[in-house]
Amino acid sequence: MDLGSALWNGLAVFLTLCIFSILYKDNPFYKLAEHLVVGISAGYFAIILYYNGFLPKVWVPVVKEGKFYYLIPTILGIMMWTRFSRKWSWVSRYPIAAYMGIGMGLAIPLTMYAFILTQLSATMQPVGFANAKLINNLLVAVWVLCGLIYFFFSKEHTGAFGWAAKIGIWTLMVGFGAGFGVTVMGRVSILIERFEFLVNYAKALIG
Amino acid sequence: MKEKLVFGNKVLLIFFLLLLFLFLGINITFAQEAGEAKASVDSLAQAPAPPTNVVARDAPNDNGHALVVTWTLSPDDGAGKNNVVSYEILRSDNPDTGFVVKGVVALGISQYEDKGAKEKGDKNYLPSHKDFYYRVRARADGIFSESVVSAPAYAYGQWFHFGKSPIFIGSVIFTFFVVLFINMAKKGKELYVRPIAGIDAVDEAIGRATEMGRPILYIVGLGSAADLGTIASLTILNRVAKKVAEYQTPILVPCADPIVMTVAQESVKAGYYDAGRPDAYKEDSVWYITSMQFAYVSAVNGLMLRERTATNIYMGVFYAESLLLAETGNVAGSIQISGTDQVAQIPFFVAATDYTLIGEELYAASAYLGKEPLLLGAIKAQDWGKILIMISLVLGVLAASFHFDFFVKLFQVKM
Amino acid sequence: MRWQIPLLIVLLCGVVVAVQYFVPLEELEFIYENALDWIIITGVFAMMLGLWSLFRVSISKVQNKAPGWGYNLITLAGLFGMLFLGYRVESLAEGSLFMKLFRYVYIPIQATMFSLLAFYVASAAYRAFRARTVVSTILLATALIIMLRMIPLGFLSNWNQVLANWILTVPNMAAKRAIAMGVGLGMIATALKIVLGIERAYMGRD
Amino acid sequence: MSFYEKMMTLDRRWVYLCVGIAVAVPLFVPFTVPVSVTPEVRSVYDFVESLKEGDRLFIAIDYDPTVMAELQPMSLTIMRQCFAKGVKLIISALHQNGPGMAEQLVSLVSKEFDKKSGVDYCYLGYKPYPGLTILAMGQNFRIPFPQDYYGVSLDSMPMMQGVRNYDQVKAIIAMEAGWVADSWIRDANGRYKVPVALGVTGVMAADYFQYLPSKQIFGLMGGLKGAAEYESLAKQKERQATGRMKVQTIAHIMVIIFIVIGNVGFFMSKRKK
Repeated sequence: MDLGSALWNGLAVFLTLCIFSILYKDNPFYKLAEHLVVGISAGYFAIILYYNGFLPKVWVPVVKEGKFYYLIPTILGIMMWTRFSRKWSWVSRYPIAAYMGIGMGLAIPLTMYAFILTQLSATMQPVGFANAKLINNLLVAVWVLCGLIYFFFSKEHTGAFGWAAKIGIWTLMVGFGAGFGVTVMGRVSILIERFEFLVNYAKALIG
Repeated sequence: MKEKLVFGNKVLLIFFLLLLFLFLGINITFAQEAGEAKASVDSLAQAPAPPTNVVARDAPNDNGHALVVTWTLSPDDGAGKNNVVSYEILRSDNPDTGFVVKGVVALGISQYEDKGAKEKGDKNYLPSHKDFYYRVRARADGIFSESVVSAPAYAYGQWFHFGKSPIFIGSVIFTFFVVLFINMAKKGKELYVRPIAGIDAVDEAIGRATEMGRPILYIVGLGSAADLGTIASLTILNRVAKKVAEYQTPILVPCADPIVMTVAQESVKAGYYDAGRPDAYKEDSVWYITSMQFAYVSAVNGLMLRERTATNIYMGVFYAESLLLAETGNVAGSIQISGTDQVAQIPFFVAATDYTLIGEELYAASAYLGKEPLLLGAIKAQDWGKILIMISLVLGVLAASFHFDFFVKLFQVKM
Repeated sequence: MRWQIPLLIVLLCGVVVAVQYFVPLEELEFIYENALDWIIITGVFAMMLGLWSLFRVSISKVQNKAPGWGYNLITLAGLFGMLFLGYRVESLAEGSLFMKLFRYVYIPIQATMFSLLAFYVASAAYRAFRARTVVSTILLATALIIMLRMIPLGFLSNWNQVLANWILTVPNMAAKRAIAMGVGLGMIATALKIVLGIERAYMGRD
Repeated sequence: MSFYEKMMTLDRRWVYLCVGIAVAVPLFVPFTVPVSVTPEVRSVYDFVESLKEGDRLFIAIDYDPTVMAELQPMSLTIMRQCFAKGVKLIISALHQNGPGMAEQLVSLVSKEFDKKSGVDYCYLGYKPYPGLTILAMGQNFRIPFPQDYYGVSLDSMPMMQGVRNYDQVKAIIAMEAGWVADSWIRDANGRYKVPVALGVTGVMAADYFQYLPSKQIFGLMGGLKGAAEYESLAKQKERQATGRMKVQTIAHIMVIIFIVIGNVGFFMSKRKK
């Protein structure tokens, strides 16, 4: 390891330890790392946005390629800056309205497709009692129904309906427990890698 | 009279052809299952019979730069000499010459979508409204057998994507529900809504913060302002801000996206305005930290520990940071209320926060908190949506079990 | 002017973009392609507001000598340092000071923050997984069964493996689907409320 | 505060410390943790063990470096086991980012055992359209791969004489990171009736168990754990997966112990009241 990379990696090791120190309690080292990374990352993000957003989507189309219809979103974007003035800040509603409208317009059909129809047709499987697969399909269908019943807001959860809702929340809890249990392994792997990074640096320094 | 008979014959012919295809189809799958589809060593070197009936037509539901080619399988595909390995599809704008391979499919497949590019410069450009001819050749080892040339066909764009009709119908029905129930709510029809613990806790938590004289932390998550989870969160923020203004408790809203920050400022300001205290609103209570996930989380965690926030509310779109935030809030001793539509993160919020709004509850929460009849109407619409889904599900499962596949197909989107 | 036009813009943009989804015609594809660009462009200009906000909050702490104001100086130094270093296009190349700061400051902190989750998963499980009610017992039991897959239990492991796989592919699947469909309805209802101008708190008040 | 109440309200920092120790110590101190072997992994091992010298086995290395930690130990162990027994290998790599990585693995292991390309093994490499390639190999390996990865004609290889297609291999063991696994099951096993066993990532494992009872696959190794199980059976010197699995096992035990402590405290203090 040459001196340059020893120093840079040393900085990385130091910051790693700073962050780990929060496990004991808040302290100046954590504060240092935290405030440094906020500044660095905000600056980094702004610069990346400049090169990947402003240049290809505003500068090049409007100035270089003369696609003047790109002036519309550009003007809308500039209207965001009216927020710097108290008097004119209502003008920023225009770009926000366009942003929201586009976002919602994109979302409605895609949500209907990905969140509802895909799940619905995936659950429409043959059911029965003849073999394990059919029984499992039946269980999935019943539990999906109970889960949906749990989410009913405008009907009291009492009687048979209440029981279905109860089975629904139990099913959801099984899902959450499974989700939690499955995740532990991945998180531990990341911690192993972090420890290995520290150990390797120490080894490299000693030689 | 005579014409009618001809027509009748045609129908009969199509019927028989269909039966034949069906029979062939069954036969092929049957042969596969029985394990007879192995190529004998000798047959590989021989030329297979060529595919027949090559038909090209415009690809449906597209922008007009693709054609669909269909053919009848070679008799030596899965039967006969059983030595076909794949089919190659060739295209030319001249029926006599210039055929180029455009695609390859495996044995047993009798359809190919020749998808071209729409840009003129692209080497794969396929112009609309121009005639093309196709050939299909069966391949066995190194030997090809080519079909005759297809009739010409051209590609053109469509006005409606019929493959997406389930999405269209679903969206229209649900929009109708929303408009209908909101109109009913406008007319003052009383609506019952069941209690949700996490929502009832919000009031209590704000009261607690006021008693302790410590601020409330509201996190809108890492989503953008075009994410619906974020929008739901921002409307909840508006209701929370109104209550906070009434109690005169400070609220802190650090954001990870500039546009979300802008909208959050407006939401909070509107909340203060609704509470009749527009002057109490401080612009710096909603601010931007950084858009980078873990830098943002490190700053928010520091904030929780130093400001000792009494109540932390996490609503919106969260990723791996969910547990980082919730555990740190726990260390700081805050009451925590969470809600997210991210299935993978709900378990961590359930485990580490005091109350969690699960999935759809997040979307219902803004209406609950405001108790505005218009928004409650939307909740009723959501419930009717669920009823419709459940009915379809029950019918669909029955249909699938009794092999009424057409019903199941009604819900399948063909992109 | 202040209300009607923005509400009209939301309605118009929402309906046009949603309808375009169903029309494959090439002549209308520009709507979709431009819609995405519009969102990006708005974000680009809004970034200035974000930076201004971060700057103002930090500088006011420094000016007021609020507790720990020295740390805010570090934030400001990091921010302006990166903006200054990133100004030239060469700075995006590997090996520049700009990229080095990203690589040796942001990346290790990101990875370490992420790895803290290993600790937090354990403490959250310890604190939360108590068999208090039926619901919390189910949560606890499922998490245990899934975690036990990683532990050698002799012949019990085989049984546990079968059970864990069943949990993952049957009830877990059902739960995910039910949540997804509920969320989907909530999302569409929310989107419609915005497009139809019923929910407008996000635009503030006059 | 009673002992049981203390059990319920341990300072979280003790939990952190224990997790830290559980993950850090195994990095320094050598010790072993037993692995309980599941039948679906044992059946893969038993099958490979039953092969005789000169038998041919097909190994598919269909993953890229991003999932190496989970799948590479499986490939490595099985290849060593085969070479030690004199089993001849035909190896493909149907992931577009994988062939270079697979080549390194193949040349590493073949050097260890002094095995020759074309005589003891044949590395085919990559062809686009995995599904199509798998089907075509069922007819003849030479259709998608007239030459191997190094450009040597299959016909010129001693070990490929008389080897046409899957009929001449004893089985396919496929290490998979995605949907190509379905293709091996549906096309290679379904159509050509060659026995297939899978090694998959931990995330995929639960989804592929359904193919075991129907005998569409005769064995399944899932993620790091499956790899560690196989290593414990094969008893080779290098055990990459076992090392990492050891840490995972201890960390999981730690989490479970804390859950148990919390619940014991909870129940006992409730009983006292």
